[in-house]
Amino acid sequence: MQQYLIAIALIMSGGILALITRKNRSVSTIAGAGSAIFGSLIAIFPVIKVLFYGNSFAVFTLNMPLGEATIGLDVVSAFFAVPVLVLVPLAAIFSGAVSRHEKHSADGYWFFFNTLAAAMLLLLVAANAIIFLLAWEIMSVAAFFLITHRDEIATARSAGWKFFVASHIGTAALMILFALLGASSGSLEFAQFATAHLTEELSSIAFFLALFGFGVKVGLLPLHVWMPDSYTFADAPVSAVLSGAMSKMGFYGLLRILMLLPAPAASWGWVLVVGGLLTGIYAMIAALAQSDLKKVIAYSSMENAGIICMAIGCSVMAMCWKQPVIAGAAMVGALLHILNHAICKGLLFFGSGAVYWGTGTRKLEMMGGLARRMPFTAVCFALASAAIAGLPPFNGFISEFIIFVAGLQTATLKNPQALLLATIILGGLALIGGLAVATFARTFGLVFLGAPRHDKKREIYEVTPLVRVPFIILIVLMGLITVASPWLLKPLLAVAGALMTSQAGFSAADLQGNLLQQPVIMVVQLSLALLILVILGWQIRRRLFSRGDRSDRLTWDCGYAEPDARMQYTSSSFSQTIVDIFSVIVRPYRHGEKVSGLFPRHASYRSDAPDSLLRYLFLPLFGLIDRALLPLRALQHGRLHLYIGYVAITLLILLLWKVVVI
Amino acid sequence: MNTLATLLALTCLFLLGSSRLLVSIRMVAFQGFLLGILPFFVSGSDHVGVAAIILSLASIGLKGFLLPKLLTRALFESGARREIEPFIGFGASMLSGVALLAVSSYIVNRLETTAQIGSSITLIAGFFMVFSGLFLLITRRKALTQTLGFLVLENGVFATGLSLGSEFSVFVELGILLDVFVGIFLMGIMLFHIDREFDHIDADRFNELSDLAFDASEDEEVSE
Amino acid sequence: MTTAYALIILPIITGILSLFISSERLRRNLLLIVAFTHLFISIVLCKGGVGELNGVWIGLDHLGRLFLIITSLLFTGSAVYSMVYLDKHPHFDGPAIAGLRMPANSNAIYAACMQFFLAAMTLSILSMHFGLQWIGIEATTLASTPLIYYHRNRRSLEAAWKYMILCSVGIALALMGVFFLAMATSSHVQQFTSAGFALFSGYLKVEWLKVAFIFFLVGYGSKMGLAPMHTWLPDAHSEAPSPVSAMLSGALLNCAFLGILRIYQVCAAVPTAAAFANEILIVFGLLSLAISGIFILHQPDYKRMLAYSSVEHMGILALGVGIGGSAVAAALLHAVGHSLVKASLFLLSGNILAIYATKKVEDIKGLLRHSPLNGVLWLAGFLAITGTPPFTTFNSEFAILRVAVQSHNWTVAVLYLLFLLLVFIGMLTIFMHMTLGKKGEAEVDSASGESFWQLLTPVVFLSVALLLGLYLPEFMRDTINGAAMALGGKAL
Amino acid sequence: MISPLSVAICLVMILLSPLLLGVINKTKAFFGGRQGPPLLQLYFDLGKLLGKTSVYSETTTVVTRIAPFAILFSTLAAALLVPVAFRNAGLSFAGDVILLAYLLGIGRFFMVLAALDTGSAFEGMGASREVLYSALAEPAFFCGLLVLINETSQIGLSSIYARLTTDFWWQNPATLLLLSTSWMIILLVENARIPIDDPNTHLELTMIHEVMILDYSGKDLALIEFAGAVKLAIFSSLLVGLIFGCQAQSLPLQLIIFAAGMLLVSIVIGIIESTIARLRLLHVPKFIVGSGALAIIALILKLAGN
Repeated sequence: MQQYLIAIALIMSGGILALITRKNRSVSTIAGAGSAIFGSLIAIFPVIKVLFYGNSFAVFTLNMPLGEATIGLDVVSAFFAVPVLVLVPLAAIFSGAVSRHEKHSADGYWFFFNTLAAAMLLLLVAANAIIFLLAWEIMSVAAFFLITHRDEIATARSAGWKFFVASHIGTAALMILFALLGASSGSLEFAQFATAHLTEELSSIAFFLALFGFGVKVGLLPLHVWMPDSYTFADAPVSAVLSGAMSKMGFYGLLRILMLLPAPAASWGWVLVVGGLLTGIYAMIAALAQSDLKKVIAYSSMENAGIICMAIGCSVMAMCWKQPVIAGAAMVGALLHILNHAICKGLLFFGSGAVYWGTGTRKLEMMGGLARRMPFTAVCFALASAAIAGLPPFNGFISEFIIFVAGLQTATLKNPQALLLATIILGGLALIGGLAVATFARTFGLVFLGAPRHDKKREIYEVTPLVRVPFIILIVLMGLITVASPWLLKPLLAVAGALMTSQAGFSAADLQGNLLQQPVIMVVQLSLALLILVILGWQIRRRLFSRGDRSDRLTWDCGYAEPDARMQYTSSSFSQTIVDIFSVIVRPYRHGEKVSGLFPRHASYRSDAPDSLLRYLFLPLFGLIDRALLPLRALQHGRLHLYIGYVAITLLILLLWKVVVI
Repeated sequence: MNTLATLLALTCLFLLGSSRLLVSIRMVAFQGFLLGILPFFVSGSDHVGVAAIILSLASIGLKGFLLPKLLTRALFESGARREIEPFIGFGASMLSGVALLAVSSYIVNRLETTAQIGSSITLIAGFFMVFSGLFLLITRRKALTQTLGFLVLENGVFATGLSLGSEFSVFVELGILLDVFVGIFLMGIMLFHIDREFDHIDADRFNELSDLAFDASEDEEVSE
Repeated sequence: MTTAYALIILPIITGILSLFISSERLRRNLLLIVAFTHLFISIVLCKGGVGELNGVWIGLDHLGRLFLIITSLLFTGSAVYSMVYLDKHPHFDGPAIAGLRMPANSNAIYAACMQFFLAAMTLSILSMHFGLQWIGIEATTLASTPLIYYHRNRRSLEAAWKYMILCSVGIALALMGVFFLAMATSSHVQQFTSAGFALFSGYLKVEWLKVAFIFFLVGYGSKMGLAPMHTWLPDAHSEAPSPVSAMLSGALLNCAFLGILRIYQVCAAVPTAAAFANEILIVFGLLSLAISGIFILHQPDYKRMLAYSSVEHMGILALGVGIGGSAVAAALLHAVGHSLVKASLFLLSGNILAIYATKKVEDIKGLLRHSPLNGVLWLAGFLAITGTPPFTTFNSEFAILRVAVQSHNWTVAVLYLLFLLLVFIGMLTIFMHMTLGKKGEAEVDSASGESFWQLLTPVVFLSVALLLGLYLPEFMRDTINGAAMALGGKAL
Repeated sequence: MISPLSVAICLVMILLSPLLLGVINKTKAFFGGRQGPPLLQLYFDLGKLLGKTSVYSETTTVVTRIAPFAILFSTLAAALLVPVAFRNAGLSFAGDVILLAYLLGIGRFFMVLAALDTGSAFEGMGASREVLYSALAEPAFFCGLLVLINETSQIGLSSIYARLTTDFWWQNPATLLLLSTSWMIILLVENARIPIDDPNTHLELTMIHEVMILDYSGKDLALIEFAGAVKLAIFSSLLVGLIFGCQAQSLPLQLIIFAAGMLLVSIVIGIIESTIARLRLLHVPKFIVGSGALAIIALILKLAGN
């Protein structure tokens, strides 16, 4: 625990140092990145200790203005600390390495980066509402400044605006939530919350407040509108941290509150599952319609949030039905998926950063054929895509597999609701998974494969060796998680147990059903065998049976003599067929004139899909409020005697209302 | 005693009705004078002390002579027209004045049920002065008339205080008096400035400062 | 006791002196000296135990301590700021008015009135007697009007006039309140002080007390800037010199608030009256929050925006007191936080005005690039004023919310948060527009806003607000709790 | 767990899978009144292709080289998970069906990537259609599966099939009908048969599966073709296991019935292909969703049953 706090202090002080020395780029970079890396390394140890060798409730007490406040590190906190401690140092390395080649000033960048990291670490150990809110808000503020770091771009500013407003709305809900819990338990300590005897509806109110407040960070369906832009306009490493770590803090909060509330109601589970389903589908359709690389990845993190939400919901339902095994399995799936998502998102955002750095654009239409120019990035991106799309043999599949198994297990219950739940989960996951495959096949294919679309004059850079380090580390982690997943189940089950024992009164023993162990082992073995076979086959083919093969021919284009890069399928056209079907959800702007006449002069097609909910729900809503409030400004008309009139009238009304009873 | 109160009430009615600034100023001066001598008549002469005498003299001196003189000067210095331009015509003003009088007497009757009051007539007069002061402030255009209105309001408050028989020590009374005096004095000075800056003393044309002017360009932030 | 009187007399004397001092430097240093002596004396006074100083006229209870320290601190802050401020502005010769000639140039008047202002505020804080307090508060109006008219132009004149008339009317009504309060007394009450009343709360005539409270609220409320009596506030704050705006919004409003608190203290002692007062306070609090939210949205002038935010925070104070319980203590804490933050924001706005020479939000872009220090402080101030942790304002706002939820008036809690949100959105839009982004086309004079004296106060105040958010010193906690107890509230 | 015997049977099935296509073509020829290609035609084709060298487009990358192996091996692995001849699959464990689906998913992923790798407009077109249809088909498949899971309260494919007895089907034939239809449609979709796609046409614009492999030649093409045959066999055996739920204990009998079932399925496919016209691409999604609807109806029946 001390180590953990020391780490936080180190990171924070490094940030401040970086701020002081901001004039000298290299020094401030070393201060910021270095402290972030070392701090994370220090913090890893207590976290590992707690995760693998059971709870160590080292509780510290601070004297805050609103009374004593405690902080402590338990299994759940430790688990959620992992993505932070993985992504923060790697992102630090990445942006440290990249920033050396940049002209843009780094004013405050490292300060806010380290503040973000420190705030997240503090948030995780907060065992008191005030400290929690404090860390939560600091986290949001730091994120805001990181998003608007490129503030000379108007869209980046508006992205920051959206983020800050959204997160503030969420925080408002959280404040009510904690006020409610504090009121009913008479203390702001989490430990006391558990003892608060909430009535049915009060606990439901509390849960939905939590869902709303944390849903904003997580990016659940109506509350996600800030997400795409923010992740797009933040620097790539920042986006990685935001999406992989910060938005997971939302899940942390949700689970933490779930832990503290009395036994959950079925309605909660339904809301979570259905909400997750809608989020996932919406996100994937939207992602398919995007023409901006980072937007695609942003939407994909929304999709994964949906999947995780579904899993948690499934677990909640199982708790209601007293099915510890299923509940445990679903929760383990959710937790593992959180971990995997963090890693894959790290890779993908780093990859997008590398691409942006190399090509100077984020537009899918301007890319293509990059695999030849930046093979390293291509390989990393391919692996990450396969993993995030949940394809075996990668880690993403393991977690989705576990969730699926939980869903299948639910279907075996002789209970109509259970069958319905299973249908939603399996059908939903399958659909989302299928769309995810589509999305990432499209993304990878159009960015790295085919013929280059960018202008030939531009030089394309592959990333420098130092920048490769985070990629490699993440890929190693991917492999580790895949191979070690059977052994990871135990600590994960421990975390799940910690989350659920307080609830439905499950003992940790109930969760240790060997529902998962054997299948996971099988899956891992089979998929690894497959991997090896494929590589083997390919190599053999290449070494022994490739005589006479030739690769100097043009692509077959119906005998058309002069194929050209401009003839290949574009991202818009690739997704058009799919998007058209779901045009209810996404309404892309379509620009361009139709091809007409026998000898058409010029024709073009471009589609661009802004977030529908933003366009059709929030902007109109805000506009409405705006217009409603505008006329009231006439109150301040500047005429003194009427002002005096206000005073007199107020006096009169008060007298009539309160004193004179005519 | 009651005659005094009635006189006060009448002055207010007159103020509401009068169309000439100069006359109004005189009237306010007269009011101040009346107010100055009022204490001696309130509930007998049991507290005619040196202090009280000083107090009333001061109040007469200030409200009856000094302030009116100042205001008159202000009036002459500023080339402003001598008429009052009301938002509500004089006739209407007087009618509403009568209504206010009725209201105040009604209120006083209600109050008498709850507490014993020094002299109800004076209290009625006091309330009426307060109301008519507010009325003047609200319905008159010129900055000068607003000053007058404020003065009337203050007088009303005084009368009320007296008639409620709630007297503090002389120092407090003096302090209050001083405040009022300085207040009116400052207003007077500002009247000159207003005259110089705006070459009119129409308070209702003072609306440079307002939130009416506004452009919605900022909500582009949202729509981006 | 004498020290207490000295606290009031000293500024008056020095003020009169500085009217006749001709040397700018001397006058300015005198101002500074007075400020620090005043601060010193008040700290000394507050160190003394409670009850040492409770006369019929002058006294110093927990409430008094709190507000005295704030006021003195703020005065010192703006005095420090004034050092350069007066430099930057031309001195007008006192114009001849009606034969009597202004004795000195406008800077002399400025210095003098600042000190009279201080004296008046000190009086209104120290006075236990309601009448005396009334005198003090009226005096603050008189002393501050010339300060608002410092710039000697139409707009400032208009602002001053409106301020003068509106506040005088309001305060006249408050005087009515004082008289009615006298009616509420019974033969038992010896002292015309809130403590004296509270002592014999059983014998008070509740009807009269209620009437008195209404008149106090409307009267002092118009000075405190509770909607809908707040209308003078944006004009005065936007036209006055920045240090004066800081004083007005950080200290003066508190004094008016104190005026209401005194009568509330009496009401709190009488159960029925207490419920009645709470209801009214909650209504006015919410109303002020709503109004300020409406006007902060799209506010084209950043000083007006700050003024409306003051209205908002006065609303929060009223709300907190109205909700009762530990929210009262929270409200008092909030008063402290608001004074510090708002003062620094107004001073910073002065710097920005000096840099850009405009009050239009439209014309200000890229402050962070033009003047990083001011930009950072400006943003920090924004975070603080919108109640973002770790600033102290967050604690108080959350504590108020908590009590609101605890006492199950959900509507209040929800409306409270909604209006805060509205304000936040409005302010965020404005602050982002001003600080972020590329440099605008307009050529600016960054240097004129970055001198040591101009930045000292905001830096100190904001960091104090930050520290208070993380740690509340014992003596302060005691003072606040004591004051809250006196107002029938609970400890924080 | 692993059962060697089933693995052996599975291997046999894999080796024989090209026959199915032969049967289909024979049937079509029969309906067309033609003599048609020999049953073993695909074996000849594969042999010929394996002898040839490959030609790659110059835009292609290593993806194109790996894809055939990824496609083939993932399909073979999938085949291992399918219950054959009414016995446990070669490999069976709880939730193996998920792995089955996703293994096929890998194949698809690489196919699509390979298609995009060539940078050809046509192949891109095919790829986009492929991903869409499979994304729609998978949920339908799982919905059908849920009925069986809920019926047998098992989550392993083999253990589910082990409990699918004929008398169960006698009890509720409606479910059987719905499910088999639904899975038949999925089979057609996944194997790019008429009415979704026409394996014989060579008009690139209308193709899905064929167009994606336009640029493959020689050995690579052979691998992909073979993988296609195996995939067909996988789905057919799923269908057979579903319909002919028999509990004959003797291995020979099981084998015979299984073989007959497979034969029947391919004949049915042949009949469908020769009687139904190819759908317009716009209508295909409805068609697939329809199959999902059938499965859902079966589910609702099940719910009513509980």
